[in-house]
Amino acid sequence: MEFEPKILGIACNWCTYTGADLAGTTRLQYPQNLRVVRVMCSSRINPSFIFRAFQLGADGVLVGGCHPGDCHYNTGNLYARRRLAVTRKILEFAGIEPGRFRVEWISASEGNKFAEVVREFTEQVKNLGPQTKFKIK
Amino acid sequence: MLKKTAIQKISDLAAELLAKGTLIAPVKESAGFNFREISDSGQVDFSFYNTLMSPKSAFFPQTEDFVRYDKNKSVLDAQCVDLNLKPIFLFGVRPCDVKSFEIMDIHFSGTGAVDPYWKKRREATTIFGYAFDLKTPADSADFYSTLNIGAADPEGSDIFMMKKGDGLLLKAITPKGENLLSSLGSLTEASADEIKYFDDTVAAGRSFKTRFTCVDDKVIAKKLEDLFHKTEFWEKISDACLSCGACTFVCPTCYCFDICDETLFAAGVRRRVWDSCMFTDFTMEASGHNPRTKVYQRLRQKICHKYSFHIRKYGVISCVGCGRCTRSCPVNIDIFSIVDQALKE
Amino acid sequence: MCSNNPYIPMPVEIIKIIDEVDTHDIKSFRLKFLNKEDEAKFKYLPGQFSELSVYGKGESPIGIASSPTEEGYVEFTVQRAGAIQPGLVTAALHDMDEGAKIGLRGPLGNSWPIEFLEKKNIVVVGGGFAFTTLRSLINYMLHKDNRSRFGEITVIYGARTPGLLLYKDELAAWKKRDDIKTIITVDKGDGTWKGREGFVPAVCKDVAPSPKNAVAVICGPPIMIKFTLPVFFDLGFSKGNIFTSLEMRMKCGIGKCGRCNVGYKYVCSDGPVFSLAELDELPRDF
Amino acid sequence: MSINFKQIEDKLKTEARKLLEEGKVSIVLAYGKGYDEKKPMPYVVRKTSDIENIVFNEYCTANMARYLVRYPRGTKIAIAVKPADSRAVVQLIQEEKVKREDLIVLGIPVYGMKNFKTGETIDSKTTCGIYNPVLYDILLGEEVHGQPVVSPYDVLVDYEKMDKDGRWTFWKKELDRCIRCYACRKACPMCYCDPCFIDQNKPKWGEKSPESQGNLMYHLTRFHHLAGRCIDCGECSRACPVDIPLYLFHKKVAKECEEMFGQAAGMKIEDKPALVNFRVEDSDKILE
Repeated sequence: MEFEPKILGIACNWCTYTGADLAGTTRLQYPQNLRVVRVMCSSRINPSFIFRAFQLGADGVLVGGCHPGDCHYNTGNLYARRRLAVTRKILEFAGIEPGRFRVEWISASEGNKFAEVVREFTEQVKNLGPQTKFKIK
Repeated sequence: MLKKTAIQKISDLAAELLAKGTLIAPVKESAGFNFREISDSGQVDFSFYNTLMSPKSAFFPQTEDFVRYDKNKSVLDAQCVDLNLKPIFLFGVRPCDVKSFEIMDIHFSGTGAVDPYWKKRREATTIFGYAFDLKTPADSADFYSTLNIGAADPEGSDIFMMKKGDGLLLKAITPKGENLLSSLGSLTEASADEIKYFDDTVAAGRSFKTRFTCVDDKVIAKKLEDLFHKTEFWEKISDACLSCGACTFVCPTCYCFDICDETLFAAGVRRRVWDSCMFTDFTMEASGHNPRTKVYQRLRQKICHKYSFHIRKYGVISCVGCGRCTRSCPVNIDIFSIVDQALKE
Repeated sequence: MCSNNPYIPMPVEIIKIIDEVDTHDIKSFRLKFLNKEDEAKFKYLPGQFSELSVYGKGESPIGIASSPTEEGYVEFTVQRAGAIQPGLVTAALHDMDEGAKIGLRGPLGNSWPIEFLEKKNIVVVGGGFAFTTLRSLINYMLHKDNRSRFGEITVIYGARTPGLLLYKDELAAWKKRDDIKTIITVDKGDGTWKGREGFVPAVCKDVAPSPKNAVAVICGPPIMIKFTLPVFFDLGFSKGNIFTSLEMRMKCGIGKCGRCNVGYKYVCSDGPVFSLAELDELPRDF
Repeated sequence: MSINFKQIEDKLKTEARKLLEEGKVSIVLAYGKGYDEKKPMPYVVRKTSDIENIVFNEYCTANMARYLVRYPRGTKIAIAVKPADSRAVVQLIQEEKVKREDLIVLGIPVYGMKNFKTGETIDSKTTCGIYNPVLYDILLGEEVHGQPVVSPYDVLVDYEKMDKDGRWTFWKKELDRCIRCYACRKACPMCYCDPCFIDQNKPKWGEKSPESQGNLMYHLTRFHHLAGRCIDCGECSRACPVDIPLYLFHKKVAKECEEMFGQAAGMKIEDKPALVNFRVEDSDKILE
């Protein structure tokens, strides 16, 4: 049986989540491996969410936020950018494949981009195989 | 009954014990020696002074599972975790640590409710005590002789061991030890000379000196009680304390624990985990009230518990002078120096 | 390992939930044992407590609010806790319905000094939510088999508002009896409140129970206790004749886990009930 | 030239006396006698009579900045700092945990300190490897010049060369040894949260028992919380009773932060900590 990765999506309410809605209403096809959690802003994402997601069995984590400059709260995603960059480095140094964690800026009008990113990311995680390092046995 | 073997042949002895049950012995690790369950008889290493962590974990492991449960199911389906123990051989315990088991026995199985986990583990275990080498001076942190524990006291052990040259002498102290010792084929009978050496060493161990002189526990208990409300004193001695839990985790007589429910998705386990009186949330009530918010209050609790409350409650000092807390303290706080200062106050 | 293990809770079922106060954050839970042998073993006296256990959340020490004379169930009055750290167990209990099954460990601790109280006049002073084990004591003493063993009983109970009074039906029933003097007070009444207004210490001074052959049993918030004690000293009660119940963080409830000590006493196994004379010997570390 | 510890100790005593007598400070955070000559302790001087107990020798490794947050705001404090410790003071000022005007910083230019547990010399391998305090009011001793300047990140080379599985095996092995005594966070001058995230029960971030999952959660999150703030004093690793090389991970995160955000922690009072700051022109490349 082909490996179907579990992917956690954390999407900002104002852009990416709305973008995902748009992808849905325009009936764009994208893989079902993504489970989306909505947060009010990408800067609300506590890096521990991501560590915990990997521990609880996520094979990949995709974070979506507004394009820098478009944040509903003006500067939220600019903080998030720095913070998540560090998260990425930490995961990498701890030995998690960097391909399992991705941050994308997707606006509310970019339903296409959302579907495309999910397709691409799912494929990438699929190639990496199951994430076993952090996962609690 | 006194038997002997060569230090080089210790792995033969280990192999024999391993065949009879579980062997817990000092193993060299990156940070120092520690008591671990042995899987390969070659692992046993006798080149240690004392271990980093105390041997209490043989009877009181850092985590002990009580119950397995499933949150989606009824409480009636919760499974109590059973302890299936093979005979345990706790190998190479220093006399001061052996003494700590006696002290912990009073708490866990001697008074009030009996802790079944401690009791069961304790009953399944044969303790191999191991004398300190009297030719090398005691570590600067040790003070067991202050608490009237000899460097080669065989009391409390089932079998007591000591080095003689490159040989190892083993003497049965209890009937349990006697039975075991007579069944071990890798040992040979000791000579009359060696019997004399053994007895002489035990006697010499009693006058082996560590730092500080002997003290009267009743005097300490009273003094600390009187000092309890002298905040200035406690603040002074706790200035350096970081209030981490290193001292309590390495201590052979610290028994505080927390009961935690750890759930992953629905399945979980209720377990006890070592806790430390030095942690801020140790006494935090659900109402938000915390009687010990300050570092000095927590350090005072620790010192008074060991040297005052424990004497009032159980009649003995809850400290064996093994020096582990002092050695592992990140800021060199020395528990007995504090007691010493208190006595001078 | 599973039998006679003091760390393993007994299964119980919640057979009744009573919403006690108008703020809805205090409820009484009536529990029935699911195993007959557990029920037979669970012999308690007023003043003892138990650990209520919800798997996945933890355990919480709660005083037993029912009297041993009430058969077939044990009752606990639980406040939803969590000023700083959320009280996981109490929150979980408050979200439960009748019929839910939980765990129970106990009875734990000592009790109100029943033997000492015999043949004496008893003044029970309670404040707010801390009235639970006092209610147990009062119901125990009022039971027809026990009433003759005790002298006069005076109850002084106060809460912040009329809506925050616990066990309103029972309070009303006690008021009607002539073998117990019941004085209820609230800090501030509402439009419909016809009873006393005023703080407990002031009411105690007003009522002025006689110290002759009398024992005071006091339980309440620290601030109430602080101001009530001097009143009783002035009235002539000795420290050996005033009892109170302490609260500390507890985990095991059997004196093993080491966190609830006040001096050399563990509140869970040597307490929670202490006389003031006993407390005077202990350091003020609570 | 080598460090004259005795001279520094004398100066420390003189300055402490002066400051206390003039009433400029109410406490002096310095080092005092321990139970053994090689085991000095952090020491708080409150009265001039305490001054005789001050010591300074090569084993005085503790970072006194750790104790700053313990005193109520507005307490006038003089603090003895070694080079790395001074960065902690700067960082605490940046984070507004202490006020610059409440502090009198007694800088100690020093190298060749020794770990009192192992006797090893402490250099740029386990600490930031600078020789002079970045902030001081009074310098005890003379500035050190002419010592080899080694990047504190050189020690990382071997670990960066490892492949991801090697790194995972390494960190899993190291972190599994953790006994959760929390000496690392308590020794850390930047760890002042109350309560620490790991002690919270709702949400419960990690298990309390010292097993892989809880240890991993605790340490990774702690590394993250110290990103851009860790001043690389190495105290966490020295405090660790089981010798987990936490400094390696902290160094790695510090290095990445320095490369990405162009600032090292605790160097300038005017800086803002890197992660509570941003630049619009930060590149998205850092996310790749």
